[in-house]
Amino acid sequence: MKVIAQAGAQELVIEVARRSGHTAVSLEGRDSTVEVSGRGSLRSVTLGGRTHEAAVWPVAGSDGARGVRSYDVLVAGRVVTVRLVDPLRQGNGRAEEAATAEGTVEIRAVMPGKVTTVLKAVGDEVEAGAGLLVIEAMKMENEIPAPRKGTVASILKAPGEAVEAGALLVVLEAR
Amino acid sequence: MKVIAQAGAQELVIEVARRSGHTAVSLEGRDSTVEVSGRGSLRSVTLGGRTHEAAVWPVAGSDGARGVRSYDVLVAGRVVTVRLVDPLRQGNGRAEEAATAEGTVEIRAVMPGKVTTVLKAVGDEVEAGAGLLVIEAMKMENEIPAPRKGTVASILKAPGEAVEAGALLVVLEAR
Amino acid sequence: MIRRILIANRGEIALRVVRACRDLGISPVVAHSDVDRDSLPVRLADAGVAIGPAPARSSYLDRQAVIAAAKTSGCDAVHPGYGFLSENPEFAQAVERAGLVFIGPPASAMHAVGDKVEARRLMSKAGVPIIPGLEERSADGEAIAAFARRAGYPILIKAAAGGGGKGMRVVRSEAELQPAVRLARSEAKGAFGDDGVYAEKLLEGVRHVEIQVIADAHGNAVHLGERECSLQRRHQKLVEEAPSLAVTPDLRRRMGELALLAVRASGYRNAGTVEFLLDREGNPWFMEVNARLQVEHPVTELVTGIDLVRAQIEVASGRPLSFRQEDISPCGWAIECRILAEDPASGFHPCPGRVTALRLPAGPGVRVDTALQAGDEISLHYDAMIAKLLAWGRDRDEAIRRMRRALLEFQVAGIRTTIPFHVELMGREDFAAGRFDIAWVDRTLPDLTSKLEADGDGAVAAAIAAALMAFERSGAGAAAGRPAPGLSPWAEAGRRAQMSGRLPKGWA
Amino acid sequence: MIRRILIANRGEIALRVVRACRDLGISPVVAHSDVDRDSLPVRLADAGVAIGPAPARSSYLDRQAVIAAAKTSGCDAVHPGYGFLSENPEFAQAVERAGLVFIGPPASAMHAVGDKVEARRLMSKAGVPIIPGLEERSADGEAIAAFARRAGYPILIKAAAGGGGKGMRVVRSEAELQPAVRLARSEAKGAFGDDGVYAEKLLEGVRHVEIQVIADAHGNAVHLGERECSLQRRHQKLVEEAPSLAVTPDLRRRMGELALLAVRASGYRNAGTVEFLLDREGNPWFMEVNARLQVEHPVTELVTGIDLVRAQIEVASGRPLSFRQEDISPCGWAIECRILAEDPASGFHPCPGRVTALRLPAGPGVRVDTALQAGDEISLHYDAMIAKLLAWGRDRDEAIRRMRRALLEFQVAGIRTTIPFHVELMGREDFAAGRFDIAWVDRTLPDLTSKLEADGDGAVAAAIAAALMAFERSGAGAAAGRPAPGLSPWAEAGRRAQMSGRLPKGWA
Repeated sequence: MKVIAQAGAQELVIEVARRSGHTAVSLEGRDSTVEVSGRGSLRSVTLGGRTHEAAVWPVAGSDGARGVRSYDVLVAGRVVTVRLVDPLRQGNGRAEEAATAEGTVEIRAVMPGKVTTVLKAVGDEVEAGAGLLVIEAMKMENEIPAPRKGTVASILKAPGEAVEAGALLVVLEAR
Repeated sequence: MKVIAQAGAQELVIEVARRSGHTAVSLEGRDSTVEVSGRGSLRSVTLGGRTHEAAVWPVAGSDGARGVRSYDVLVAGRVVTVRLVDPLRQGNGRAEEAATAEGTVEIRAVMPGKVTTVLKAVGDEVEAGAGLLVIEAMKMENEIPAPRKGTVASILKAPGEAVEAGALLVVLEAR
Repeated sequence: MIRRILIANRGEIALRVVRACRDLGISPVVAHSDVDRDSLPVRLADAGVAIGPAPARSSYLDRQAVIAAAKTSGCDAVHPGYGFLSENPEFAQAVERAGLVFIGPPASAMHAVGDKVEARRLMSKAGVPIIPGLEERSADGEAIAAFARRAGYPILIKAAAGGGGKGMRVVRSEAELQPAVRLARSEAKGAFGDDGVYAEKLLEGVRHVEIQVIADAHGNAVHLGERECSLQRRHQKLVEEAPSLAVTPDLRRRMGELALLAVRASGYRNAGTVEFLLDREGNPWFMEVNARLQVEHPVTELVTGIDLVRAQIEVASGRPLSFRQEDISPCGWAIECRILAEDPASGFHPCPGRVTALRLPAGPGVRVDTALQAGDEISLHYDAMIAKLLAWGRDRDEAIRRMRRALLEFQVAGIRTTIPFHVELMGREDFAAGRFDIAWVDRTLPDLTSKLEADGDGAVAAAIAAALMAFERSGAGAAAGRPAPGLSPWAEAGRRAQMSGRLPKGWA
Repeated sequence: MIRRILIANRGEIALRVVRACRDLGISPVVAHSDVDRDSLPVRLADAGVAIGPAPARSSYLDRQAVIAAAKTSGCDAVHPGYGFLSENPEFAQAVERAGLVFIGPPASAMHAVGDKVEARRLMSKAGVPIIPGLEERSADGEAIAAFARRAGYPILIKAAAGGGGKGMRVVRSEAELQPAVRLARSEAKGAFGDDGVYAEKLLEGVRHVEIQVIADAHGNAVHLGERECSLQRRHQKLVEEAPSLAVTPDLRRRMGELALLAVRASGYRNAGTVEFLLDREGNPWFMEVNARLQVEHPVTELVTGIDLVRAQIEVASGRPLSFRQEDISPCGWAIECRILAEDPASGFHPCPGRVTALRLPAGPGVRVDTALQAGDEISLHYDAMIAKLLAWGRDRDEAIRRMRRALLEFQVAGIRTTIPFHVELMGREDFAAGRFDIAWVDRTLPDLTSKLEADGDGAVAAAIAAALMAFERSGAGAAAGRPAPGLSPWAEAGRRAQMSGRLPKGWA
């Protein structure tokens, strides 16, 4: 298996295969010895003689569409999202960031939770920073502000509705 | 699945089955509510409103021969071997304890290890308690004594040989 | 004599109480919602009793269900932990009325200190210095606006009924006032079932320093020194320590005496905490009494050696305290980091989900209070705190070093947590020097959270770990022993090369 | 300045040193045999260096391989842990000759105290009371036989070069003497590479009490109080505690001074332990000096707050001790249980195998020093100790209660361990009252090990757990949702019934 991995500012070609019962890893573009051990989500990766312990898991909602899969990795007390791109498939992952229509702004939930209050109505003109709705998550209420000045074009959630992270909440028509 | 379970002085008929996605357990002969949770080797068993945490694993070398499988279980800081007997198969587990030929005594390894020294030769007459051979395990040397007076009939291991738990070491002809 | 305790809580604090019960030879029973059935505290208790579905309002906050669970399971006492019903005097009263011992302060004392406005009046009368604020709980936003105009902005809006930062808002101008009152009221209602709020002058450049107290039914009351809790994000404590760099032995004695004044004024019994703000001149100002065990109680346990939950149970049993004021002499330094299922790199947004793997830190000076097990689902229904990581050292420097080591050992897969934030914090000079006030974290947050992403070799190792997981989840990874021709230069993995030639040049 | 340390050991002590390195900002590198490649200390170190195959003689005891590993990996110091090469003066010398710092006593001091016969001569001269014994290491069994006739049986045969019970045999009659000498010699050779043995009069009804000492290169030497190590099976320590019920403050001071006499007489530096036998009249008799960190060092850490491994590294770096004698005042009580992969119900026979699941205990006052991870293979090649479980309490009673709680939380699947033995021991009145000497465990063993089997509801729960595992491993268990007609009365599991009707009668 060969993938292009993007992690922070790094972009690397990684190949993984089974060889005589062991998993072998090669790192193109780096003249480095790679050794791996561990199983499942807890891995040990030795690079240039230095061992790094890593906890790795698939990012929720990363479904492999367009040949891209994302993983979150906790390593040495820091965390990074790794995007693995299948070089054999077109549609590079960067294309995933679909552009929204000119002049409209989509406000999405950054966390899962439950809508407790909708503060605006369709057609309302709002200033940047004005509260649009309130989402409760883990016992805290969070007011979701308008990222810029505009007119509320549509509201997709009602009070009491549960929302997933990334769910579309409100569409603003920017002015 | 229905089994006869022998644990210490207890002998019980236990039935286990899947029912609407859950594992259901019934205990015959006991008017008791059984609830189970946990996975793999770490289990929680609630009996008559009291929860017991149990660590369970198959006893090495228990191969299911004669319809008997043994498991060791650590529960509330104590340990017990559970013998599960398949009631549909003959050869009750107790038959496993094969009798040795009249007058001969088999000396078996109670632990795995390595034979370091053989102290007797075939034909030697030995007193009860006399050392027959020495097995090293976990850095300690253990002298294996004759359980009774007799003549060494055969020695099945040589110095340097590794032995498994239960391996036959020496046969004595009792006098 | 208490023989069986119903623990009306969940997570690490339920487990903490289970352990205290075990130490005392008392049978622990844990009340749990449906989703917590297989949780560690339930498994390690003698029994679990289901009290309702996941939402707290239908289970952990359902007084009737909790009391019925205690009665049905043959308990003679109830420990409420913190949060949920712990500071609810009606619950405490209902427990006692049901013939059970409530392990906490008497309802009357809880009442006296539980309403923040009442408490301020009481403390002021008892001679404890209080922060200027509204003398009565406000029915509407107007009274708050009037107070703000009088005292000057910034002001702080607080829930009258609760603590822990819930329903608390800073207001810096009149324009912000009414939305803030609305939100605070709504949060207070949600958290404490009471939407009463009041206002105080916001003191700036101050520290949050609190005193642990415990009192028995025989007139003995002891304070166990202070906890430094200034490291807060939006009024939520993130890191606590004991002792405080800002507290001299003389100030410790004075604050301890003030805290005991508060205890006596309210007829307090059992464990509680008197919270103060400490201004730049070292003057303590009474904030509130938390009439329960605090989340951060273990830092006090680590420096005093006192088991606070054990002491709570003993006091509730009617026994006198097993220690006196002169037995308490804090030793060494303890720090607690609250590990939350929140992503510090994205504004601390909640990260519910399944924990797929877990490696807890350990070693000298490290204590982890957690109910987390690999496979657990972190639910949106409850608080985001998944673990309290504690480090003790002979001095503050040793405690910080051990905390840093433990944070780096702590591995959690499946959800993002605040571990990277704490790693960053422990490395900060301002933290090492003790240069912070209660606004420091909020002020420094953009900088504190700008370096949480792995880079360099860490990012490369992360990329490899991700590729390995992707490989194993693909068909190719499952099949073992298949030759992989044409791939080079292969490093043989799963087996280290013997030493010679294994280590690359430039290594030393 | 030490910047990178090669840890020439395995298991919990390797991890212990890794953690101390982290706390000091020093880079830890772990030398490991092939089978230990994926062990926790190797994973948590900055690097691992393979030094040979599993048998210790070909890896952990291979001096050249260890020193080469240190040089190749850019280390400037070597920590030997305990066992293996830790008390080998030739190794210490070779390390220093290679330009590396040996974290332990100088070879000369190790030599002076390492040979037990030499040490006795030295101590006797320095005024430390010694047990009657052979004045010189015996070349043959004849000298030992002569001594035994002179001093009277019972006598004790000991390895001249080592400690830890290896190569030690009690001889009660002339008939037993020669086989015992042979076995002791062979064990000594295996464990220390030196088959020299000597003999001492066996004192009976005595306790094993040892004093922890540490000395720097600047003439400072401090003792850190005693450890009570009388609970031994066949001279192998099973449980240790600090302080000892048998030691008064005055005796503590006297024994501390004797230990420091021993330190000065031998030119000792770094951490070490002076072992004494304490007779019924409270007289200490010098036994030997252990020129290394002891397995049981954490009980001293828990009551003094001193990090002994950190202190070892600081002293080896040439720094003066960071504490003085007057800073040491033991606080509370600490107990250690050695958890072994041995079956106490069958004569403590070794139980190697794979650990399939693991739940480590935690909570207030509990520390677990272990490198064990679920999935680890316990190898026959090494010592059977898989974990050290430690409990601290304000007093001995609290420490015992916490230890018992922690033992009951400790779950290991896949191998039998000594956990049931320790549970039984912690419940014994003689243990609670401190009524034991070094022969107590051996004397009481049949009784102590007669009740380790689960019975009653525990056995029923065990049977159900076994049946569940058998079911899941069968075809039937894999298929979900299949109806199971004709089986009754089924209790619905995997889901607790709601509270009403859930709890059987007679429950309260």
